[in-house]
Amino acid sequence: MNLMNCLILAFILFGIGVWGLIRRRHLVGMLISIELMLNAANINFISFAYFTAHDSTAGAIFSIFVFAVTACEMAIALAIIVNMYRRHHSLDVDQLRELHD
Amino acid sequence: MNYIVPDILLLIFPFIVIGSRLFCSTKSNIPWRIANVGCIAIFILLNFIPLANGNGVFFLSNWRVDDFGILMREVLMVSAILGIWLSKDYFEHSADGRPQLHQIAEFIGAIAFATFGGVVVVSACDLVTFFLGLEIATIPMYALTAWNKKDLIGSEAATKYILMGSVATAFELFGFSYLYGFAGSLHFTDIQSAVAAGPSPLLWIAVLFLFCGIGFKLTLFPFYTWAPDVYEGAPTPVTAVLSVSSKATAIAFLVVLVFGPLAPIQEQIAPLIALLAGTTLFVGNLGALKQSRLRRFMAYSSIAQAGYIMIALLGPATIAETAIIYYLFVYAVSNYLAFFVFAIIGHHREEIFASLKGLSKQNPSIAIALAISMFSLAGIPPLAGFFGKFHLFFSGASTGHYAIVAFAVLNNVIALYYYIQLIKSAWVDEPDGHLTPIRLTRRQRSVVILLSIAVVVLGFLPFLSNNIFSGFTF
Amino acid sequence: MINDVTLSYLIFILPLLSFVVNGLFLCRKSDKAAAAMGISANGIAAISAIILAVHYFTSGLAPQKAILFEHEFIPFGNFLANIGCLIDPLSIMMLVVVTFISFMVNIYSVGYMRGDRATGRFFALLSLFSFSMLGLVAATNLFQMFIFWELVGVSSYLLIGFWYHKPSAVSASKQAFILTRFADSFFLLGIVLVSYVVQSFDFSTLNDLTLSSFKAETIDLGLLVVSKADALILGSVLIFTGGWGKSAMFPMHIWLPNAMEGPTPVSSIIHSATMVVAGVYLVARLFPFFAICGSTLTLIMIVGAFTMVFAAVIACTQKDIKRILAYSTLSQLGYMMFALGVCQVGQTIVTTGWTASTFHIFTHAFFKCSLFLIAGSLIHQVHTNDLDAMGGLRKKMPWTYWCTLISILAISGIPPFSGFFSKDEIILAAFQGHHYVVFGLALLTSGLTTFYMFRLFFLAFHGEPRHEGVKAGHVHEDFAMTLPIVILAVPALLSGIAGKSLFAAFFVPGKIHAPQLVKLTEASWIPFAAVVIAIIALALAWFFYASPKARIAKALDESNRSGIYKTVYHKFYFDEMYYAVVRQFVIGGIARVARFIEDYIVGTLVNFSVWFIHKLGDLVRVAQGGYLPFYLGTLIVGVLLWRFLGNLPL
Amino acid sequence: MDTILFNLIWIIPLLTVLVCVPISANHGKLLKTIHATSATFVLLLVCFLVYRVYALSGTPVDENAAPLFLRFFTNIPWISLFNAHYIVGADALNILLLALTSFIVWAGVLVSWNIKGNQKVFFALIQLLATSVYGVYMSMDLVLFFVFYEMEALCMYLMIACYGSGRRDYGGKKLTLTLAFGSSMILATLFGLYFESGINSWSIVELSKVVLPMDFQMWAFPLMFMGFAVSSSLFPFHFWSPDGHSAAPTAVSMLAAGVMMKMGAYGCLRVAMFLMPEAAKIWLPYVVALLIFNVVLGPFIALRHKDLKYITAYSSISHLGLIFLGLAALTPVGLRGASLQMISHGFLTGLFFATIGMIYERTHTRDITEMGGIMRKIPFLGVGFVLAGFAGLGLPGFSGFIAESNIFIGAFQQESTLTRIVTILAILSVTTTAVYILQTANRMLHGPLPQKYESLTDGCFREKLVIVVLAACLLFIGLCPTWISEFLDQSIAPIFDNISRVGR
Repeated sequence: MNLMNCLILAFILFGIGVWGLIRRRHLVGMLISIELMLNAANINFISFAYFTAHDSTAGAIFSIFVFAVTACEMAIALAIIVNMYRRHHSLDVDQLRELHD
Repeated sequence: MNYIVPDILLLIFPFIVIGSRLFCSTKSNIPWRIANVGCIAIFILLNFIPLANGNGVFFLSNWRVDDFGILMREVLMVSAILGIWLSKDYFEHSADGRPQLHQIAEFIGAIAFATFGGVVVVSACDLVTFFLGLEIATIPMYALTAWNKKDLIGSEAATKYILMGSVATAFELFGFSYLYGFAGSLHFTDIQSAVAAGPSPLLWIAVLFLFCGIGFKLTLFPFYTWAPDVYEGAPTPVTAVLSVSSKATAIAFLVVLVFGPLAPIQEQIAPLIALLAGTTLFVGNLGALKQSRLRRFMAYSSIAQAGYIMIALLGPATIAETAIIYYLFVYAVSNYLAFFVFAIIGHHREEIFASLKGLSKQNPSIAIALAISMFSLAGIPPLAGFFGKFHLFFSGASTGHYAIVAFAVLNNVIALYYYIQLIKSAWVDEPDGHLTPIRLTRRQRSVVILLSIAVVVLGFLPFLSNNIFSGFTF
Repeated sequence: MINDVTLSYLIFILPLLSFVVNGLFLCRKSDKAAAAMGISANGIAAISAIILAVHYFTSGLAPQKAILFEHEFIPFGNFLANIGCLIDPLSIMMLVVVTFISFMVNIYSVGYMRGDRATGRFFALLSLFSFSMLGLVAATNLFQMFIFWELVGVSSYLLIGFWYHKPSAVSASKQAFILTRFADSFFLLGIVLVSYVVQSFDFSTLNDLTLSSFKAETIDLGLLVVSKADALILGSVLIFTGGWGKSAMFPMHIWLPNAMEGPTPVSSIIHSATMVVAGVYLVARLFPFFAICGSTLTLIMIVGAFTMVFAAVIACTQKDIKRILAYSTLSQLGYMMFALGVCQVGQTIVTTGWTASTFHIFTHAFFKCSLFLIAGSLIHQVHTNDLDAMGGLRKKMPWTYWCTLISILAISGIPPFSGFFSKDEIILAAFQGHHYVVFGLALLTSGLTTFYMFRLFFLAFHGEPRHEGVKAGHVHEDFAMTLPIVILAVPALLSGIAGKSLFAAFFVPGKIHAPQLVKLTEASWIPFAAVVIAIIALALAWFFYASPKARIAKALDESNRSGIYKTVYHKFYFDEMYYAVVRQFVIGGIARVARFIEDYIVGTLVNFSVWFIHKLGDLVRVAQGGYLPFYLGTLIVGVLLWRFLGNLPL
Repeated sequence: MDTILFNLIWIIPLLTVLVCVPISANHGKLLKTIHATSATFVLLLVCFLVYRVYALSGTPVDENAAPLFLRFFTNIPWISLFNAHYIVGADALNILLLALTSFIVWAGVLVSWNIKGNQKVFFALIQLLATSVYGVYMSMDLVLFFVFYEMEALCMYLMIACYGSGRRDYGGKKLTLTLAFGSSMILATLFGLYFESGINSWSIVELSKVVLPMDFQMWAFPLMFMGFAVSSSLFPFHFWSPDGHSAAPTAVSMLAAGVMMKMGAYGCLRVAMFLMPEAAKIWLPYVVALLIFNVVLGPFIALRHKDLKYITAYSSISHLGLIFLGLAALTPVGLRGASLQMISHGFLTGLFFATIGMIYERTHTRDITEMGGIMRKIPFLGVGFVLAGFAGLGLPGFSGFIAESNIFIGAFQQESTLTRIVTILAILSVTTTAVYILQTANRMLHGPLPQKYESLTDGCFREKLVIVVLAACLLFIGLCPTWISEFLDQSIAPIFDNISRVGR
């Protein structure tokens, strides 16, 4: 249980998030993958705070802020997606082809 | 003390506006009037603040107000005021064949919040505040994009925007986390000293992720892909605010970052900045070549402008900050002038090139205003845009990056080409019958005239540039 | 007090004044006023020229050179181009000839141009021409000479094309200008080259050169590097090329016959008496310089001699009266040219040719001018240039008839008429220069000359009238036209006898830095030989065209003739060749290639670059497909891209 | 006092525009009168200043302006952000070019009296264009210079695309974009000049005192020289001018060919060669190779064209090639010849386009094969055209001859082999010029008169005035070249001194 493992874990989590983001066709699924990526960042903060950083409270505080901010962001995102569903009657990203060159 | 007053006012201002809805009917003009009064008051107040000659003033150890911050506030306020003016018509009748907007108070509130977010970014001096500022600036934008609930493309644009934006946020956070891990602290001064002490792979990963993250917000290559769709899908005033305010915020973020914590390694990241700038402006110019819809066209043009702005980051701090501020002022004015013209067109016709036909015959004044704004964006002297670009290149060249400057300057030719395309459709093409001449309201005319004069004189009248920036020490 | 300087100013100012006044004010108002202006101006100029000449020759000043006035025109760094008036026997002689003849022609034009639409313009242009010609002959340096050389060319262009609604006249004027211009471009190159080597334009400097001083340093002529001495020789050839074109020597001769499309007074002053001898004058003026570049003189001799014979042969077959005269002018110019050429004897120089040539310029001016004026009045009466339509004019135009006889005897070199003296001196000079071929050709040509001139004479004046107008007796002599003819007959008759001693005394080319041939072979039999040949030719002409049993009709129709005759009659098809070359090679060849480069190569490159940019733009817009997962994919690409391209030391 | 008047030169046109803003476009007559008056006033003003400069010659100048002997030297801080100053001054060269400009602008206002379309905007644009050209010739500060230099792109496109004929949009775009391309090359090097010089100044006078680092000069000079050469249509970048000219309205063609194309050559001389002489000495002998196209092939292309404006455009291309030949000579005579050619070609091409425009107004065609014999109907315009033609083919008595002889003699003094070859070819190709000019004049003016042109009317007083004035200028320079040569030498000498500075 050392810093490097935590970083690797975080990086894998981030990678999974990106992978899901690109693979998923469902908007909610994509939002969840984004959540994974954000949490990967959180893990980084916590682990840095625990192992190396000289003011270790800062990292924890930051991750708490992140939770808050992500919450609002997701709220808005879900609102928009709901509206989206009202208009298009589907949550499939393949439907989002109205706007293009 | 008076350094903090405008920020506090700006913080409570949106609550007042939204609150005013409780006391008046939906249709009434009162919120809009209040908004005007408030914004202009804050802007004037900002102009009364004496510049602090380089060294910032601190509040609670992590709220710094320095010259760049103050001037950035002014830019943001200008953008907000113009955005509010621009949005007024869209709440009175539908435009561009799309349903009309509602709840102007909340709309203005959102714009104000976004502006405040920009203020937070420029006055932050630790990563938390920094991150919060960026989010406060961004999240209202998502809402604004989706403001038109009944609009199909609006909701699609919002969806794309928020997904991409959240991913960008995730990238930034990841970068922040590594930066924190590298420096062991969130405070800029500590990070700067750590960076000066000697970079490490952690730092470089952080830099990479930070630049990619902000690349979304600043629409750098290849992260600009969301911009055209969102700019087209969003309501026109939102597009204008996006193209000015959120760009200003993003570039402020980079300035604070590059000349703050990362200042010691500016030399090493110069190639990265140069590459980002070059590719972005090239791709932006290429994309704008064959557009037929005005908002999408403006999207590409603003992508290219972002590339030009990046060049300034290559220079030394004072020159670069001056250049960026100056350019943002000029860019805000020219861009808003263009958007006002489009709005006037859009209220009667579709917002496409074809509906500009014969403008010079039917409404010469609008055609002239359009030509002025386009030539200014293309950077043709003596209009303000030229001096802005000149200053950006000046900053880039001052550290000897002639190659990228030359490349950017050559790209100006392509830019001129597509701006001329727009002017052509307004000036050369014959009017077709079913397009009736446009009648301007008094507000529209006065705003257009005001902005046109501003674009013409802002550049070469020396007293402006001398006084506004006298704070900077050369 | 009238001194030489004021006289010389007068000589130049008056024609210029007449040009300006006529051109700007009188030409639209009144033809009479214009004519009066032209005549009076040129008349006073002529008188003052004669006074100047008399004073110059009697005051013992001759034969030194003198510069009456000189003004700075353009300073070219370390050497100047001046405008001045140089007098020596040669230029004085030319001044007199030019002013006098232009005076005559001005008088003549009153009659000839009567009733024309633009008489005022005509007089204005005549004065412009005489002004430019005077400036040319009085030039003190090459640059001034070139300036007036060009002015002479343009006034000739304007006068040939005077009737600009006649397509033939227009094309003739264009051809004349362009051909001379072509030669002048070489002249200009020669001037630039020589002035670069010598660092001066002045004739005095040029005539005082010795090649030996230039052997040492070399000069880069672009493709080849030569010594400055050779550069000077090349320069002399280039300068002569200018004269070559202006005097219409052989390959560049075709413009002169075509120039006969212009009004006849113009032909008489410009294309016989004065302008065309400018080439000869140029060589004579620069003779010491040409003498040190010996090989050039040989070239001059060959060109002159060939033109002489060539033109004389063609003249024998022509039927257009003015063209006959034009070809005879060519042939006489050939005489003058080769007379200058024959001065080169091996390595030595003999100057008799120079004197003879200048003498011939003098005499030829008078009789050829009067011949043209006569042709003009004939044409004016019978309204055609064609000998077919003439004949039997002797009774109707007695004055003209006798003056014609005088001039024709003069040109045929029958003593005591003027041509005899000058031409004999030329032939003698050829003999003394041991150029026996040229000598023979000259003798032959004098015979040919006599033949075609008397052919013209007999066909025009003798025999039965072949023209209704003549038959009906509408033909009469116009006073204004006959007067100058009669006046000109006098010098045509006397200038030989009068001039001989004068020329012998004063006309020497000046100091020459080349070995002189001292001992000259005497050949007193030559004049007799020449006269005999002339008389035989006269007899032949009489037999063919005037004798009782001459069949004029048969002599005149060129059908059922031999191929050779046809070839000669069609001037050896030279015009056609020229057109072929110009049309096919220049316009069709070079110009088409140039246009091709411009339109296709350059244009294609430009269009390609534009197309390429547009293609790139399409690429960008293809990526913008509106497909969200693709957008998200760009993010990974971007991160990797900047990780590797951004050369971050990771 | 003179200084104030001098600065008025570029301010007056601007003020005229401002004055005309409130006047409605319906008062066409009033507007035109105002513009004509201001143009005439500027013309007189500039002529007076020419006299003043000539009268002042020899007297000492402001020591800041000493290296160039600039009169009316003005130096005011302008934009402190990048240290730009408002520096203007006049020496013989640019005061004469200003005079040329004022003449052409005046003529341009007069010939476009009956222009179709929104006259208010058109005349305003002409005045703006005039401002930019005046500014270019006056300014001694690189930023100011570039601002004015680039300004014309703004006016040019609108004027050609809105008021032109034929493929006006295409021509306008081609012209504007190519010029913008050139000026972008210039802008890129300007920054180099500022920062590499080590004195952080935009002032031409100051920069001329320092020797820029050689490695910088070696890449900056060709970039800047070609950048300027674009607007003077040097070979690879000449393609804009035929299409642009043929599409443009008369006045714009006059201004473009008459003065705007000189701005490039002027920039080459005053900025590129003057500030980077060492590189100039190395590069120019190779640049002349490009002139083979301009000078030798240009006339041949004109020979193949039927459209009057194309013919004139290619003749301009060849004449401007001669300017560059004079510059490349790098000798005082050659430089003077180049300056003379700038002025003389300005007048003659102005006269060319003016007469062509007037004839086009009457015949409604520019195809010379369709015309013929109209000399009889419109003798005045015809004579004007023929005079311009004579000046164009370098006939003595007209300014063209003076300039060309200077150029030829000066260029022949340059020892380099390539220059010699080009000079010889250039001298020989005066024939080609004669051919196409005479062919054009004959086809157009001479020969039988077609029936349809029986009713042509000769020029009105306004048109005659333009022709007379321009022709008078041509003849004046051609007939008394002495004073103008000596006058020009005052400003050629310091430039040449800088070019021939040694040992560094």
